[in-house]
Amino acid sequence: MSAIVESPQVQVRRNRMGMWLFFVSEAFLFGGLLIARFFLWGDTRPDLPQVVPLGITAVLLTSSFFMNRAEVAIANDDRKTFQRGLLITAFLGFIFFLGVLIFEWGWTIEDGAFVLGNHIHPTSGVYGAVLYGMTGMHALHVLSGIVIIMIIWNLGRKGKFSAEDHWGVEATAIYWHYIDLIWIFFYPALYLIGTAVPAGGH
Amino acid sequence: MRFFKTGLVKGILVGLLWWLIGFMLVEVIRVAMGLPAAWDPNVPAGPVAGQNALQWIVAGGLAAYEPAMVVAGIFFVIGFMLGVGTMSDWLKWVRGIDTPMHHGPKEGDPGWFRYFGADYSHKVIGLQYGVTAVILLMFAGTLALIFRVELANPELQLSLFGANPEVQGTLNWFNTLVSAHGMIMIGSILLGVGAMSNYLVPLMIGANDMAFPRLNSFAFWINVPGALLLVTAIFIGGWNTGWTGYPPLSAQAPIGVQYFFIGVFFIGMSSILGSLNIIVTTLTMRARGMTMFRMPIFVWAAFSTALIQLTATQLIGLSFLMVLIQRILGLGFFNPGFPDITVIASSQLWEGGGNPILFQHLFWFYSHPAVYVFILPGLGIISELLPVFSRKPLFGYKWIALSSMAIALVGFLVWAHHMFVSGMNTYLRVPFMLSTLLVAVPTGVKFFSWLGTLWGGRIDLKTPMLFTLGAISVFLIGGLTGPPLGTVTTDLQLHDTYYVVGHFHATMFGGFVFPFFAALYYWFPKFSGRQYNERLGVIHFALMTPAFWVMSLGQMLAGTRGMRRRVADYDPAWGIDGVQLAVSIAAFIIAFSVLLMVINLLWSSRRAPRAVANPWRSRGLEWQIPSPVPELSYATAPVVVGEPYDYGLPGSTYVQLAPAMTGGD
Amino acid sequence: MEKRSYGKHFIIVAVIILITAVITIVGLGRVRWMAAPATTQAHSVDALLGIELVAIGFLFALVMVFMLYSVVAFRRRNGEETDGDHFEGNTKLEITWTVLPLITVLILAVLGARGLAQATGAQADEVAVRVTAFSWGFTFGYPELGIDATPVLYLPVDQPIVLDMNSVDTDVIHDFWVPEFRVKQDLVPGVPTQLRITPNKIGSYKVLCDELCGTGHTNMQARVEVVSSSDFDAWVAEQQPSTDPAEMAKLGEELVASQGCAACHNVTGDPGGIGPTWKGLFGHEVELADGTTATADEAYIHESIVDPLAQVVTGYQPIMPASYGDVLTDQQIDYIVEYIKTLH
Amino acid sequence: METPFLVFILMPLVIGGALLVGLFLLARIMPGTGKASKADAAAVQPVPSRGPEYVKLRARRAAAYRLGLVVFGGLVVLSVVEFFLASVGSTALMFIMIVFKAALVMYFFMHVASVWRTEEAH
Repeated sequence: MSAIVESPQVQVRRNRMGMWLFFVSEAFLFGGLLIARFFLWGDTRPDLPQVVPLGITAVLLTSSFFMNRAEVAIANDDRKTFQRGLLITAFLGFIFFLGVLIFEWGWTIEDGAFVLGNHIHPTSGVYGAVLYGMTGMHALHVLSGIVIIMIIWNLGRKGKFSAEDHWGVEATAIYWHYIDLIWIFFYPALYLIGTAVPAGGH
Repeated sequence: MRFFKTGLVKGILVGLLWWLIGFMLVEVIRVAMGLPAAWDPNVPAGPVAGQNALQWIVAGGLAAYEPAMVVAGIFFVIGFMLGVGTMSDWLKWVRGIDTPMHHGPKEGDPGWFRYFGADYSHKVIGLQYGVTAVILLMFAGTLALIFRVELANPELQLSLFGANPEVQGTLNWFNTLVSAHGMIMIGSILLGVGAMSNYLVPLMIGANDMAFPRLNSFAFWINVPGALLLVTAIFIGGWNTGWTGYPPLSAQAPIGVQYFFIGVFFIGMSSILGSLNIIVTTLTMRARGMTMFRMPIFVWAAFSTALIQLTATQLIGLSFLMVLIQRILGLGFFNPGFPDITVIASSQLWEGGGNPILFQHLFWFYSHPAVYVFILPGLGIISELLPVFSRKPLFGYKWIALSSMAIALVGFLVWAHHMFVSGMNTYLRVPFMLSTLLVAVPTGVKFFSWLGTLWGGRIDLKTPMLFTLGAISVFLIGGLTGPPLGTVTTDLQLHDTYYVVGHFHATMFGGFVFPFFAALYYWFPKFSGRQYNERLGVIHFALMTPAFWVMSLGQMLAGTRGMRRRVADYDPAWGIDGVQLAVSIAAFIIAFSVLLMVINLLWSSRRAPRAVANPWRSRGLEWQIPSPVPELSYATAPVVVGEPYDYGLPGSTYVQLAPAMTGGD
Repeated sequence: MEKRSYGKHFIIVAVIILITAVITIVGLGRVRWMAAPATTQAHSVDALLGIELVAIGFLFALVMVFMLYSVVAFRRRNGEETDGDHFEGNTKLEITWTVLPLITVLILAVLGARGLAQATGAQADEVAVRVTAFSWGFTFGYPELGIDATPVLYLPVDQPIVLDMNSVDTDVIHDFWVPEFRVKQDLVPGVPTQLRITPNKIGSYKVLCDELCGTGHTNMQARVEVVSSSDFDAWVAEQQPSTDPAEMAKLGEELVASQGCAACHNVTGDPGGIGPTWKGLFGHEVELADGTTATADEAYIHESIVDPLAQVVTGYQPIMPASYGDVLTDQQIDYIVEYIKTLH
Repeated sequence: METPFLVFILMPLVIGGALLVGLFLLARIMPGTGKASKADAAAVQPVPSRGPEYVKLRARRAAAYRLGLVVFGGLVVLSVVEFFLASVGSTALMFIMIVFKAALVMYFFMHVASVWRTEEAH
């Protein structure tokens, strides 16, 4: 019936190690997707518009900056900046998410039905498969990140976390940066590396 | 009935509810989008004339429901995890409620109650893992017995589940049984590995629990819906792809393959989370004075295993996920010709180009190291038990410890030896042959060190020791039959034959099953407080070991003569009828002996005499505390002052259980 | 505790190991492991396996004898409570049994690489044969001889052959293995593969599919006939398109047997099959799943083979593989139609 | 238009939205958790709002925010350079850029060094 009490520092150290081991594990998941990209595309890539991906990349990078700002704020007892930073991060993350779904994947509404724009389709051979597979897997992580940030925001609103005790914030922050890190690898692999292959007949 | 209030039952009920929600969600969205729902009369959803429901399912009738079935399967797992209660602390934390760590059964619940629900004690979780592993082992073994009956004679005999033996239905069932036997056995082995790691590692390093007890509970319970989905897959059409699930075959297989994918995905998730826990525990929670090279050798094995599981497992999840979404969304990762499963028929952009060989690379990048996940803990058990029963130090402790790490690392570089004839780039064959053969070097170090440990000891042939020696002999067969498969030249003949089956079963029995049974007998007094029946244990060994030799060698002989893997029939002209019959009989003997063990342990846990605290006179940390282990394993922090295996050195001690020490870490 | 001397034990163990190793190696050598080889490539496979069996026999004897001897000689006597001798290891020994296996392994790798080169290397004056696999059977083509697709693989003896292999694009992975030929290779959709053989023994063999390919995997095989070169030339001459209806029907019947049509379509008129019966099919009206009817003439049967899902007969599942159009030539489909015509 | 749309758009939106709504509802409905309780508020350490302590705190905050801004600026510059370097067509060059950016994020944003630091230093 007795509880095992560890000092919070010890537990945070273990948590941090566990979190990073989780990142190492996830790296193999995303690494596998990158391998699939280079296996199937080689040194080519589909010829896609460049502006939208650059824009959403900028959004994600900015969100990462605000996440960092929020974490620094709570570590320095600045609750207002902390709460505001989390909200901005979640908002920018959501913009990124929608950007991938709507602009990048090219869904539009025409005559009351959802159709793909004049754009690459999920079923467009390996180009569609890898593009939608990689962005989709990343978007799934973004979505989970947004949910976690909102949870942390809600807890912060209730007065949780302080400069001494904010492991939850730190974990959320490094998870969000990790999502950014994945995109740092995915974005060039999908849009910059390789020779652009123009679309076939449509 | 209190049983119906357990987490397990609640999990299944809530899981089924969520299954229904997931199914309806997809159908409602389909209807809202103006698409025909699954029950629409225009969708060919029901059995046609002359078919019963099972025949309809076997013929792929459920395919119309596929997206709904997939989403429902995933929802089932989520619902199960919510219902079983293992996430309740996290959900409370999300709502801002403090959740102090609580150990021990809830007030007013009987002692057995906690074993059927979420409990955070690693000792409970270890036993949960172990019991689930044995149940799955017996289930998958039964499947093997069914198809061994078919294989005992040439020609097709069995008429399974109403399928007409005249037509292809029987063959589909046969393939499903073979696939299910393979994958459920693998799940069982993973759970068995989890049982040993979870129960033993904290005890052996002098910690009171794992680093993340809640995560530990989560990692166990997610296996249960995973295993349930795997079993369900057999009955919703099955899957005729083998446990490897190679596309394009798995992209065209019956719908059971989807539940197979989902089940494996979640069992893999359990591997990842569990191994993460083991690594952090091993690195940060050792008792004072226990340096890395003073850890019990099993902890080294569990640690190397966890490193493989943590990283490689993602790849099998990914590869199965890719086939899963290829099936329901038409993402053509593995389809070169792009058959007509596309949802958007008008798409003519960038057609085709998929490559089935990519799947094999991703798949084997996990599934080869997975073999070391299965055997390394077993080899650790062998190294752990030999000194105790020989009354001698472990010969070459550091070499054995580092050879585990070496096997783990080299294991990452050998995956393509499963693909020598797969059509991958031919120049890759030679480097992968070399790296494959290199695995023999650290494995050999282990063998010779075991012999050195035995030499000049006082060998006590108790049941655990018998199984340890049996494990060495069986693993020797498995190891020695490896090089003919590792060298490409001979692999051209032996690849995908029954020779591979024989080799694989020898490594699995020698590397996992025998050591696992040894561990069950050895630590039985520790977790039950009672002594098993020695005579039944010896009979179990005497039946199982010769039967296994016959089975494994018979399989190899059949394979070299021309018997292929995963076939229901063979050519009588090869002269392997007698061999096949012998293999089938041996399989039944093995099954009977395992049943004997289960009966022995079940009976002994209730009726057998109480065991003394340290019946094996072991120096291990876990034997210095009472049996069964109290709720708080180490009320006083143990201090390690010596080497773990100094048997025969007068006056040496391994560990001091100091009176009332404070601190830790 | 006094240190014991192990000299006597070591000598006894060494002698037993030698005896056991000889017995094991001789025993393993006497087992008839594989069917008699029938290609020149088989030689390198068999030779390497022979070497490996010797190594296996020796190592098996070494470890087993050492272990069993220890168990017998160093067993705990009744009532004995003492511990064994205290020695923790021996670095020189450990290094020895690390380095020796390493050298063995390197030698094995070199032998393996050489054997691989012999078993798969290109040969002079090769004849190309095209192998196409589908669910669930093989067809073989001889592009240099103008033979399109035949269900039986005829090979002239002592002639180097290169097999250009492929699985139908929309199909699954198959494998080409003749146990007597000793070499195998997967046939992958979209990824062409090659295999080289030089058959050197006249006889009849079987190609087996050795990669799980679904329901029909067990029965997926084809006949291989290795014949003398004069017999081969005679066979080639036979393979000219036939126009006599009786002969066409006979060829059609052979095709039906080799392509596994009979698994779903019976010719007895029994209504319980997976697909419609063929007895009395030709010339009659059939009721289709969409409610219309069609007359089973030549064009209808041709379409039903090439594109089976276009006109499904009511009461049957649309499960016939669509790959027959790729596997069968038009000529061969005509043979089958001619055969169905004879089934009144 | 059916299944991809379903899984790629509607499913994430529906599940994510349901999760968010559910969490907010839970936060509102659950007893004792709707607002910060007095006990919670009392437990929070008082933060200095004036005096020399406050000046020090302000200085520390400002330095930390500035570091974040500088790293962000570096990442922006690297991203722009990367975008334009793509036209060179060298995969190796792109990988160098990726590694630089990843190193910046991991070191400054994710504090990778703190994994092997044994003592907490705030």
